[in-house]
Amino acid sequence: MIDPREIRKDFPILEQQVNGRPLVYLDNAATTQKPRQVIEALVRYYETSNANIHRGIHTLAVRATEQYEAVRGKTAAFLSASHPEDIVFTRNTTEALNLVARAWGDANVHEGDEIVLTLMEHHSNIVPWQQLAQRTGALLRYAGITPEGKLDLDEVRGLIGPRTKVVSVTHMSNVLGTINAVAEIGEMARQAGALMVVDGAQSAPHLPVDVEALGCDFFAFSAHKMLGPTGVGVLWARRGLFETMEPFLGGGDMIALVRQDESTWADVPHKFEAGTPNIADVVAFGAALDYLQDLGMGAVRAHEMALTAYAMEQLSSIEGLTMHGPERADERGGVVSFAMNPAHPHDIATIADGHGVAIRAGHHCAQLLMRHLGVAATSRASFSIYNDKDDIEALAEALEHVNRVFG
Amino acid sequence: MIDPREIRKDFPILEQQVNGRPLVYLDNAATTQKPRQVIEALVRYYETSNANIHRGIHTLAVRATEQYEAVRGKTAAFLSASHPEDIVFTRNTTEALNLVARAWGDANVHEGDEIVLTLMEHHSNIVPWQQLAQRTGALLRYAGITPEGKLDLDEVRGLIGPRTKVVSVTHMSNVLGTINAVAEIGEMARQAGALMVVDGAQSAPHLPVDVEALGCDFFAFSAHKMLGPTGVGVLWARRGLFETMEPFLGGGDMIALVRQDESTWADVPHKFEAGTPNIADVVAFGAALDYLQDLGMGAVRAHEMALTAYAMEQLSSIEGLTMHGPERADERGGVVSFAMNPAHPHDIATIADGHGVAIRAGHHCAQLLMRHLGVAATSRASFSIYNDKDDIEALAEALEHVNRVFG
Amino acid sequence: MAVAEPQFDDLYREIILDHYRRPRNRGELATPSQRVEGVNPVCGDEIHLDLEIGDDTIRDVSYWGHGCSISQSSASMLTERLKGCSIEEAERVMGKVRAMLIDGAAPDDEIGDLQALEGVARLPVRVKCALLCWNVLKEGLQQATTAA
Amino acid sequence: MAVAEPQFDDLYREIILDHYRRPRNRGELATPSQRVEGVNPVCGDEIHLDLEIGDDTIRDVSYWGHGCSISQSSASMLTERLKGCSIEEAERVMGKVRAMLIDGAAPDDEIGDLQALEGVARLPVRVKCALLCWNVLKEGLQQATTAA
Ligand SMILES: Cc1ncc(COP(=O)(O)O)c(C=O)c1O
Ligand SMILES: Cc1ncc(COP(=O)(O)O)c(C=O)c1O
Repeated sequence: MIDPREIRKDFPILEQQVNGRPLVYLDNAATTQKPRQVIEALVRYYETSNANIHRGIHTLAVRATEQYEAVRGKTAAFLSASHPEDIVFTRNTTEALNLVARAWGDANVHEGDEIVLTLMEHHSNIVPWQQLAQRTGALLRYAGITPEGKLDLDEVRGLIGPRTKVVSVTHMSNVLGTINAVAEIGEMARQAGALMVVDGAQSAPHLPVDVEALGCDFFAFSAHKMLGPTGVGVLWARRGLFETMEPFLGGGDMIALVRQDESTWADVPHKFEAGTPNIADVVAFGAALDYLQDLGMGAVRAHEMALTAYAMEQLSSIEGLTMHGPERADERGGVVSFAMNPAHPHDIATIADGHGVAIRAGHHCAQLLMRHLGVAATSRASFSIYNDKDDIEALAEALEHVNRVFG
Repeated sequence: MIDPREIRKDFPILEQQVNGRPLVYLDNAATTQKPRQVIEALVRYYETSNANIHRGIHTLAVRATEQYEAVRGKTAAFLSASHPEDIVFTRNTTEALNLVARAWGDANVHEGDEIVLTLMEHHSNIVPWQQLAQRTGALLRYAGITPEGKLDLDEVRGLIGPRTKVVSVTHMSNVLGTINAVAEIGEMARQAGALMVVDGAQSAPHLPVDVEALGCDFFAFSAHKMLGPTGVGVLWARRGLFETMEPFLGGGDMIALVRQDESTWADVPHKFEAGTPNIADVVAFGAALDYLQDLGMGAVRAHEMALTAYAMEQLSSIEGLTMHGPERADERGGVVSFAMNPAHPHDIATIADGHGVAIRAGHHCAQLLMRHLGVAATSRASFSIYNDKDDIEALAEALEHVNRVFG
Repeated sequence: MAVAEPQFDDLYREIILDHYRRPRNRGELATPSQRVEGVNPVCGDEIHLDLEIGDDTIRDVSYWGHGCSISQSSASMLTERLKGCSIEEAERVMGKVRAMLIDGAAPDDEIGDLQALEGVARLPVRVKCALLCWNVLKEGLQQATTAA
Repeated sequence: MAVAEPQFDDLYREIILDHYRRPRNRGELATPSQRVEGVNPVCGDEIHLDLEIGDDTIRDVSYWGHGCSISQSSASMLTERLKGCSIEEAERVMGKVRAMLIDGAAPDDEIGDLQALEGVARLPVRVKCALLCWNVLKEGLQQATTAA
């Protein structure tokens, strides 16, 4: 059982006041806060071990390399993946998805091929595919959403066919909270001979994830959304897949032999990590993974699901408030998007901020979904392990205030 | 005047012992150590300001955005560049050069066009151009090096012609220390109608740089080589150039409007910063820039040049040691590569490490240069502001030990 | 709750909410001399202005668009204040509103209801909302003067 | 200097340096049954082994390549120790050397001069150097047994 009161002691940033009220941070889907264990890991790295990795013989270089590579192993373990070499570190989910679209896509997707996405994708899982389509002449097909905010699986099934080369779907919507049946969709993709890419930016931080059980081909996520530092993303690929791919970025550390006209590549995963990596932050990400593993992702999920249920209950009693997304908390992650007409989401966020409550307002990098919902923007509260019922009540109180202003 | 003894107090990592001796860190061309001001900036960011940027209304999001964008301004000022919007943050120099080769190169370089490089380039300034050449059918031309280890400017002039589309040259060699006449080469490029790209990974940390005076089109460097954190690179482009380019990575934050089949882009520089940036490290990089600016890059250069002269003097008295690169310390940066046959560079580095002296041995990501020099690897000592004569003497003592072992 | 209502109440003054709820001069003009628009890409707010300018005077002005209460009320107040004004006066008002929003300058009576936006200056992230229609107006006035 | 010579002197034992300076069995064989090679991509060290294997015996073995004293002396000692050995013995020696280098197992007399490499085990970053020729040998022996 997670005790947010205990956990909060590890998060120095939460001790502050905002606009004269204790900070209530409910913008976790954008980025989470970092426990002191992660901050200390950064400090420790820079104060004891910092050096460039992989090519050094001196003590610091060896130490830094070991620490960096150890996190590859931890990341694999976190995903229940068997091979650390199948983990490539990127800057963020966005870069991971671009890597797939370029390094796998450019070689495997051709004119007339189809790429299946959904209307609830984050721009980071749309634009790289649009760019690929533009480069290759492939076509994008979008699966729609049911009135309850779930992915329309029948439509997905209908869209996947012999011309489908890749299906790329978010594991959990960053707006609706919807958890998608990616294993099932992956099975459809496999039967059509297509690859399955899972955008795990919102799932890895909040659900137990077993990439091998999911049966996907690529899985991408960001450290900064799961207690880790900014600047680290992860791309996992199914065993053997990275080996078949040409590199993406070229430069130091990803080569075996460089000649004037051509080069040969280092082994996977180094082939995909050109230049000096974000060493310190990868090392500190290890501390974030430890923190989550110590809590247990099952416990994290249980805590956030309970909080989501409580939030939905509290918010449903606020006059004029309508929520987007699935009705049952067990079918969604800890994200609640809502509208309170005539108050505009930006006004709601500003008033909430006046209460010290940090929520997000806008299109959440999901303009296709906004258009589908028929809104320009939504307000969104999203939860993490340090949030508790008091936070939800502070939000509800702020929203009552919105009603007093706009009512 | 720089007083390394004072400066060292700011670098906690240097207080340690390695193999029973005080650490002497002479691997600064690979990455520098970080002053506590930078480490504290990281801690402060995570303990007071952390949030996702650009899209948030709440107090932390505004604070984080302001801090991040302020560093864009500082970076422009550091380069004597007039427009902060001409600064794009990447992961490292490598990614910055790949961005140029993809986003500018793919649109502007065609079959039969020529790309002029030099034999002293780092792999990060070779492989992206090889990949571009492979995609487009362009040709690579390499300028050679004089016996003294300088760039052969006549050869450069001879190579640049009407078919040249881009000239990409390192400002300072990471192996020879050679400082190249990039302004002069840029002028040759301009007259041929070609673009001039400067790999500033080794110059920005060690010399005063004025990109407008250099007259180049792109300038790339890495924060981690100049007291900043890992995970931050910089690409500066001449006014107006970024605007003409299609984006590289696609995703959140770099769009204006996303529709199903195509999207429009955010303004420069955001168009080139897809996804959540490495916010914390960019903020902390600001502290590194402040640190260097407070010392003054002229003073940094003077200190390192004096140290290089001293190192060259000390090393020249070691039996059997030969140095690569220009003879005069004012024609080179603080990098000294050398050989001590029959001791192999890896043996030298291991023995030096036994003395607590961290130097690098290997091809330094410059295999073309190694082949030109006729060696498989070199040993390299490289300096920063916290190094002093004692460090050089510790190195010399370690090298005497190498001679006792291998002599 | 014993704690006072948070400080942002001076942001959402009644007059702003009134213009938001009951927009003035909303819609298109039949024969605009200038039709200009602006979008805030970060938040998606949109403002369109129709201007009918002649004899150095804004004979008529209307707006439409969507967005938050600040961006929409600012536009509504703009139209109300500037309808019938000389271009010279419009530019003076625009200067004063911008100075209030950007530099935090104290507003004066010449800008009328727009003084209600004073509280926005304290919130950098919302200043853009209030400014949006004024940037659009600026473009419209420029078009009008170069066309003349 | 009052301080003792650093600890790495036990790494660079005289016997290693001797093999490095005066390599044994360096060069190509006239009629190798197996020719195998290995490169350490990180440091560029290169080892080629020529093996003449017959009747389950390494009748002859030579090496060439370039790299650091550890990688080259390891190869030189390998050839000296294994020339004329049965494959069974070679595999036993290989197992003991690998155990010493990888797991830090205590070496025994059966591996001969190769015991001098014991100090390398303490330096993970140099273990690969010492192992390089043994990885190459492993491949050569595998080829020989599958060919047979
Ligand atoms: C001259 C030069 N160019 C490029 C690089 C690549 O820098 P990074 O690894 O930070 O991308 C380096 C550093 O290794 C360098 O010395
Ligand atoms: C579902 C989803 N995909 C992708 C992303 C992009 O993540 P990042 O900005 O870390 O690249 C996000 C987060 O913004 C997200 O919620």
